[in-house]
Amino acid sequence: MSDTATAAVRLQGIVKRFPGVVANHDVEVTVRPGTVHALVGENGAGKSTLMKILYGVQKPDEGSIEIDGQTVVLATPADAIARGIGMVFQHFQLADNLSVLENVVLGAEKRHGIGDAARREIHRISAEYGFDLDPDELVETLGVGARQRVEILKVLYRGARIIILDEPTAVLVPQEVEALFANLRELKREGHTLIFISHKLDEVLAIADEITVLRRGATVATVRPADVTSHDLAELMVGSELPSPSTEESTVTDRVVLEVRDLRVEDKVGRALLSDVTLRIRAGEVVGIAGVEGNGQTELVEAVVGIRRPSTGTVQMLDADVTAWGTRRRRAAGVGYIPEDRQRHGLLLDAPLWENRVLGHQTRAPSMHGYWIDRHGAVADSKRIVAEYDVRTPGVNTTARALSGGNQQKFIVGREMSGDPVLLVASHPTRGVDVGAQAAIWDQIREARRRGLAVLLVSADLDELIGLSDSIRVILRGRLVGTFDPHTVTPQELGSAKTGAGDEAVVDEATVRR
Amino acid sequence: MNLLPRVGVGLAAPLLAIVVAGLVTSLVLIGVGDSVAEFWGVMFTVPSARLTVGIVNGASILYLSGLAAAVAFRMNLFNIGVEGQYRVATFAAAYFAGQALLPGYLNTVVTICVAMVVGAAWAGIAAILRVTRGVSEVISTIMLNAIAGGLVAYLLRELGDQQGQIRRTTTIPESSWVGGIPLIPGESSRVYGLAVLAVVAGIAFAVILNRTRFGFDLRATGRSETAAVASGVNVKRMVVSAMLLSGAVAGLIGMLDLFGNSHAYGSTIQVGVGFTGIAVALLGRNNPVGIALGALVFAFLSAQSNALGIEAGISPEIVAVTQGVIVLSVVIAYEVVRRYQVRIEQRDVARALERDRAREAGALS
Amino acid sequence: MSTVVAAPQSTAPPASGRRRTRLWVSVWLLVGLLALATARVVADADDIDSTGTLRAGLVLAMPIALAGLGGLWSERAGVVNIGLEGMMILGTLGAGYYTYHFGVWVGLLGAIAFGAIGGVLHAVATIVFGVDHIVSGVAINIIAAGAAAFLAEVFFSGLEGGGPTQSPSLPEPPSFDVPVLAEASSDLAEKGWFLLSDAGSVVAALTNNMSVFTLLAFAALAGSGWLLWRTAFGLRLRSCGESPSSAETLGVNVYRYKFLAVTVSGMLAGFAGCYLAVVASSGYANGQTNGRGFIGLAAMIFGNWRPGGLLAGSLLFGYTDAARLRSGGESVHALLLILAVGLLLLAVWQVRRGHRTSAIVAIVAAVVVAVWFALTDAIPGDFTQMTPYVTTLLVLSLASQRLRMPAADGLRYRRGEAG
Amino acid sequence: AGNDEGSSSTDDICESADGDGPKIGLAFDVGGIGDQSFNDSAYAGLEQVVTDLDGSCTDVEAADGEDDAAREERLRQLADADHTIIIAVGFIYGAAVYNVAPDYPDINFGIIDGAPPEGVDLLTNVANIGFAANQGSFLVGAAAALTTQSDNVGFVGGLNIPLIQDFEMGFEAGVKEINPDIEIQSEYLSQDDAAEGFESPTNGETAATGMFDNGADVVFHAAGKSGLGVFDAAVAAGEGMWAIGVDSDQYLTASAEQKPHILTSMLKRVDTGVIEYVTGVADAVEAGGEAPNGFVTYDLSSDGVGYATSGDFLSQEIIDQLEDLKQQIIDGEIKVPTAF
Ligand SMILES: Nc1ncnc2c1ncn2[C@@H]1O[C@H](COP(=O)(O)OP(=O)(O)OP(=O)(O)O)[C@@H](O)[C@H]1O
Ligand SMILES: Nc1ncnc2c1ncn2[C@@H]1O[C@H](COP(=O)(O)OP(=O)(O)OP(=O)(O)O)[C@@H](O)[C@H]1O
Ligand SMILES: [Mg+2]
Ligand SMILES: [Mg+2]
Repeated sequence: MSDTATAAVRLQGIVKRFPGVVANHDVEVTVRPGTVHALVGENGAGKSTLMKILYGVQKPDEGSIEIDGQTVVLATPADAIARGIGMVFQHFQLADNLSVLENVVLGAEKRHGIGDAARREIHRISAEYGFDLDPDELVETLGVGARQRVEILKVLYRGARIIILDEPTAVLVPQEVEALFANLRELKREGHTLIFISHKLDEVLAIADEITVLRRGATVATVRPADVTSHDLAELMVGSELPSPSTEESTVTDRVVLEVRDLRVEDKVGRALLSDVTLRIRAGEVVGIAGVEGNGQTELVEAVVGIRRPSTGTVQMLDADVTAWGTRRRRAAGVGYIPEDRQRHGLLLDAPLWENRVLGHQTRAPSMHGYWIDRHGAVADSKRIVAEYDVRTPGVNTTARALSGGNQQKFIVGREMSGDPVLLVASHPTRGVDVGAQAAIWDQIREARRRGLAVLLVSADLDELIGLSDSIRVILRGRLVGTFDPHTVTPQELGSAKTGAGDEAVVDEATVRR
Repeated sequence: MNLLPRVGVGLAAPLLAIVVAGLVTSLVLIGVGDSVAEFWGVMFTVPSARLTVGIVNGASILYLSGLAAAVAFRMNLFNIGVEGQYRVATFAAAYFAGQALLPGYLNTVVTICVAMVVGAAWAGIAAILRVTRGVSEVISTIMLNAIAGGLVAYLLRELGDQQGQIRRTTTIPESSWVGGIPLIPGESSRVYGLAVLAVVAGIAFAVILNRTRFGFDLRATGRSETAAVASGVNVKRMVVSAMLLSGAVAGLIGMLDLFGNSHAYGSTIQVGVGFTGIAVALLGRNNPVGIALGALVFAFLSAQSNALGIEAGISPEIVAVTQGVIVLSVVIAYEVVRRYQVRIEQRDVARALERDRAREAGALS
Repeated sequence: MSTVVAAPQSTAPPASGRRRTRLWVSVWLLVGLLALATARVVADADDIDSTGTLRAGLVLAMPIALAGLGGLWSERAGVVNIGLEGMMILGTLGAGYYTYHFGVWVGLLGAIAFGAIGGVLHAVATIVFGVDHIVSGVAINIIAAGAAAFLAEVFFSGLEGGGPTQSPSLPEPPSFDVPVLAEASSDLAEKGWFLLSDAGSVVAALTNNMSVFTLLAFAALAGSGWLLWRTAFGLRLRSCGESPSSAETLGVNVYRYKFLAVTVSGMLAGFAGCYLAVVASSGYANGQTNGRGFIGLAAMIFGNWRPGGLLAGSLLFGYTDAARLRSGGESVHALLLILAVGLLLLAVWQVRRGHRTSAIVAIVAAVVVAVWFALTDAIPGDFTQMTPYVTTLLVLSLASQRLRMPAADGLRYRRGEAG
Repeated sequence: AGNDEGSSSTDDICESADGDGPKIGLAFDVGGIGDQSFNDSAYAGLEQVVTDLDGSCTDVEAADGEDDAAREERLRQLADADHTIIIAVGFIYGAAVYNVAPDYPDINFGIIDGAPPEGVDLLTNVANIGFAANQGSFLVGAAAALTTQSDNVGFVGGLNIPLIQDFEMGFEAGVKEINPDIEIQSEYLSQDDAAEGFESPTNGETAATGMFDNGADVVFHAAGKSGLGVFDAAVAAGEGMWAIGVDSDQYLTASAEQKPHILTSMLKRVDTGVIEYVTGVADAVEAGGEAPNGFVTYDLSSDGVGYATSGDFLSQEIIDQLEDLKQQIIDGEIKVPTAF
């Protein structure tokens, strides 16, 4: 690049090592002022780490940072903020029990205080960008879209000129993405510099002026969107061809494994989280659930697994009415469960792997012998999973915490597929898993399906849904609103169905969530 | 891999803590002008045979108390109420045994069951309040301790007998007493016969916790309530069971002295064991062997401190400082060691990963 | 933005929220007063809300409130502080030593400094070393009790009127009467008029012979409320208890705020100890806190981690404690009447909400209490002694589900893990 | 040796005394020297008798909430350290002494307020040293009744146990003896918790203030350290409001502020008990007779209990009446009720 102007941000030779991993290795990134610069790369490529270094959350082991041509040392986020850098994190950094106002002014109280002046300023920014946020509302009452806007508001409120957005679109519906992009373009016009991270390559191509690709912690290339296709980008990221899930011939049988009828789930104060959900899955069938996060997927999965009690409706498994059964009994009857949050729901992080093998299988061999824990059985079977699912670990006595996220996920999938489950309830089974492992997991699910496994698959990855499912149901505001044939549907159609057929106004997720 | 150094640091932690506690204690003594040499001289006197027996007895009682607390702690339930459970249960047991409804050792056995049931019931109140009303067990058990005191005092007044200055329950018939075990030949004082209860409870604790489904569920809930729920654990039921179990063990604490020494419940009952048990459990990291060591350390310090006043003119209260500092420095030391171990472990994982990568790379070329 | 989402106007501006809170407080005060007045007349228990009882209640409540306020500071910054009891013990010792040698004000500072030592210890263990908060707190309680007992012997043996377990009598901080109001309200309280005299008692208790320390305690409560909820400092501190990682990403030095908060927590506990030793009694004595630190914690939870709420909880506890210590049998007996009526109202409310089982439980309890009231004239000491604890338990079990603790309270926090 | 100020001096007599007379071991109740009441009184006796008999001594203190085994161990250590006389202060040592004494037949044990546990026989080397607290309380009750202007007096007990109830019953009888119409308010600070009962001046003050508020003008306490709060309450209640101390002559140890309010104290002469017992044992050893054993009760007749006149608040007239009552009790004309 032959810059004429000074770079807004120049990262040179950045190295960051974590115990056991080199997250960044000689990374070089130059961001020109007033542009949108995208960072892409696989999970774990080191994007977030690099941005945290730029924002002062973490210190680089080597390398230098230049802002507007000046070499700087950023020891804390406060230093970065003082240099006009703002960051929207991959995971929301909001205090639920504080108001929008408090979340926004926190740390920047000097600008307009914490009272009415700040309130006015928030109203002003909110109006200017069409954010429509009430400063006095508690954050916990907001839906994901609104939360994302609060995050951006926080950055704008601080007068940041260089704005980092780490996967801001992951939780947004297409309309919200559009709105966000409109905001970003507006910001760019006003002279802000934007650094944008996304796994959605079409988005990247649509918004970015320049794209830097990271692979295994190192920069591989910096390209212009006009010069590449998303396929090229993907190859740069992975270093090889992308695998894609594709269903072979149908294995659906007549035997109904799961039948959910007229299910209604309410929250504490009696508002419906799920209503009139009726669903049937046969042996050998994969039913995919598509929907924007927060529309009742979690509740549906939990109701099927028995963690949540429905207020009305029935759940039937094979020939038994299991509505009144607890999770233990359902799992004993052959339900495998891959939870969406693996660290919170799938693992005992401080327990060794072999004990994690027992988790969820406390009633069944090989990890149990009647009422007694069968340690040898559990250890042996853990070793089998480690080998079959290619879990990278020194041994089965290692604690789960020491494994990387992808390897944790592989272990969970291996565990839930063992013991020949009749029904697998899988939430985002390949989230945070690298491409190789992703393909392996898809193969395992397909293989099991062939043997007659029924699968309830919830995923945000439309390709995964289309590739694996025998039928796709769309969930919106707690109701199943449409059924699609994966052979004919396009991601675009699904995308608009998820948001209520496109022309309807976007639902205020808050009413669904709470 | 590197198993040896790991075990090494595991042992280093408690030793380090004891050294730190010793240093702090010495500093305090120097600060107030007491003789450090005399202090350690007394504390490190080899205990007499009789005192050894006393230490074992004290440790047995503390061990049960520590176990009671640990059962709940393993599930992240903070049962601060062992004290109250122990008092209510011991009173009920003493009263029941004193009625002599059953002959001989049958009376003993049934009484022990009564104590466990009553202890469990008292703990159950806190459990019920927690699962139905969401009341933090930390607060409710503290309140229940105070209430237990008043309740027992009332019952003692209503049901007890007057003996000289003391009110006590009717003395247990001699046929139900449990004789002592001669631990050291030629020594007349004996270890409580029911100290076997501590041994049995310790083994049961270890087996149940590490080998059974219930134990697994309990530990899983303690480690991650959310993961436990997803694995099919009914957390409310576990809260109730763990508290009941904890209370039942608390009920055993008083049995050693009741059948082995005092033979009645009176105003001279030992108080504060329940609280010391919490410290012992923490010291032993809620692990059956660790608690035993913790109980011995505490009992040893208390027993040796008795002579401080007689021989060195130092107030025995200083030993409480030693005990507290041991607890605090042990947890800090463990935390430091834990961080170190996590790092070792992650390095191992990374090495395994690198090896794989290298192999892949080798296969490609 | 292309699609404008109409967010529901759900929350009113906070100003009116505050007004509503104030309204509720007044309503509850009135209801409480009415209940006391009725019970006084019906059960003929004059001491139930006499100026003396209320004043004693106030004095007994203040150490609890201060300890609770210490807990509030710490927990608002995300550190559970069960070591309050120990810090309070250190406070009583510091108060004893410094007040004896240097007078009331240095004594107060000494107590605060001693409490702060406990706070710093807790902060180092939990924040720097990431030790479990409860474990550290328990250890601090043991250390403090031992150290106080040991040092008391060193400090006070040989002083005239002192001994190894107690300090000599200590001078009291000045106290004052509010002019006019004090006398007028006392006169009114004497009259025995329904409701009016009861209100007079309340005012008289607050205006007569008010210790400067009590005033300071109120100032600490109000000041903390203002500092924590109305200033940038407070916002930062609270954010450490709600979401330390977001605070970190916004440039807040979370360690510093947590450390500060826990230290202040220890200082307030030290003040609580000072109040107990100097105002509520007349010197240091071993074991005089007797669980008040824990009660303070309970009051704080009861008060939903808010200064006003914890004051209410402390007053409830202090009042019931005073009532049982003064003409206990009679006063607590009269309180039964209030309890019975309260339970009855609860039952009605539960019926209206459709909770049949709870309603039945409440009705049965109400009847039992009412019968107990009717059949006796006084309550045995054993039961009056339990009153404060039973009351706390009862109220908590009714209110716990509405409580909301700081979201990151008790969680371990490490820098650099945000995002 | 003086038995007033000396009691709270740091120079413990046991650190200096090394005479050849009896070697005395004294095991205190919780609190130890400096409680300005029970333990101090015992210490005062020890101090005097050690000086008088040119003996030596060791004193040790109990820990809070310990069990019988710990008390036993303490006594055994004293015994093993070759003490010839061991005195345990407080009834809580009862069981421990009776367990230890049979193993040391050559050592004489005395228990203040002691009694053998149920079913255990008296031993020839154990003396249960008791005091007729009810008799002394009777006299201060009479003093209170003769002093009160409002015909309203109060009693604050530490723990609701027979030992303390005995004070209450005597006090009540004494008041009623003078004027049956006097109202008596009574409150126990705790039912079961020694810390809350005997060691909480706060609670003592709250309870006593309640009594003054409700019209009492004399309040008698039997509440150990909590009694200091009773004195404070009297100070706060103002002039003409009285408190009555207990065990030792508390006027002597009270602060200058409190002194004008301490009408009298009910003396439970633990010091006398200690002196008499040790002298008795020493005499017996010398003369070859039997050492005091069984129940040894000190009452009005042996000056084991009484009332104090320091401060001169009791007029001669009242003292005359009290002396008269005292004689009647000694003569058996008045039977003072007891809790035992
Ligand atoms: N705090 C940490 N401690 C140790 N290792 C870490 C830490 N944070 C990240 N890593 C490691 O650094 C690597 C890079 O992580 P990073 O979060 O930057 O990836 P990413 O590119 O943002 O991935 P994703 O797309 O999943 O967000 C990861 O593989 C992880 O192993
Ligand atoms: N807070 C932390 N402290 C220590 N190590 C951490 C921390 N967070 C992550 N790690 C390390 O980072 C790695 C996992 O990070 P992360 O969960 O981001 O993995 P991932 O990028 O999803 O994994 P994968 O490479 O399988 O996609 C592990 O090696 C883990 O030990
Ligand atoms: Mg990652
Ligand atoms: Mg990332």
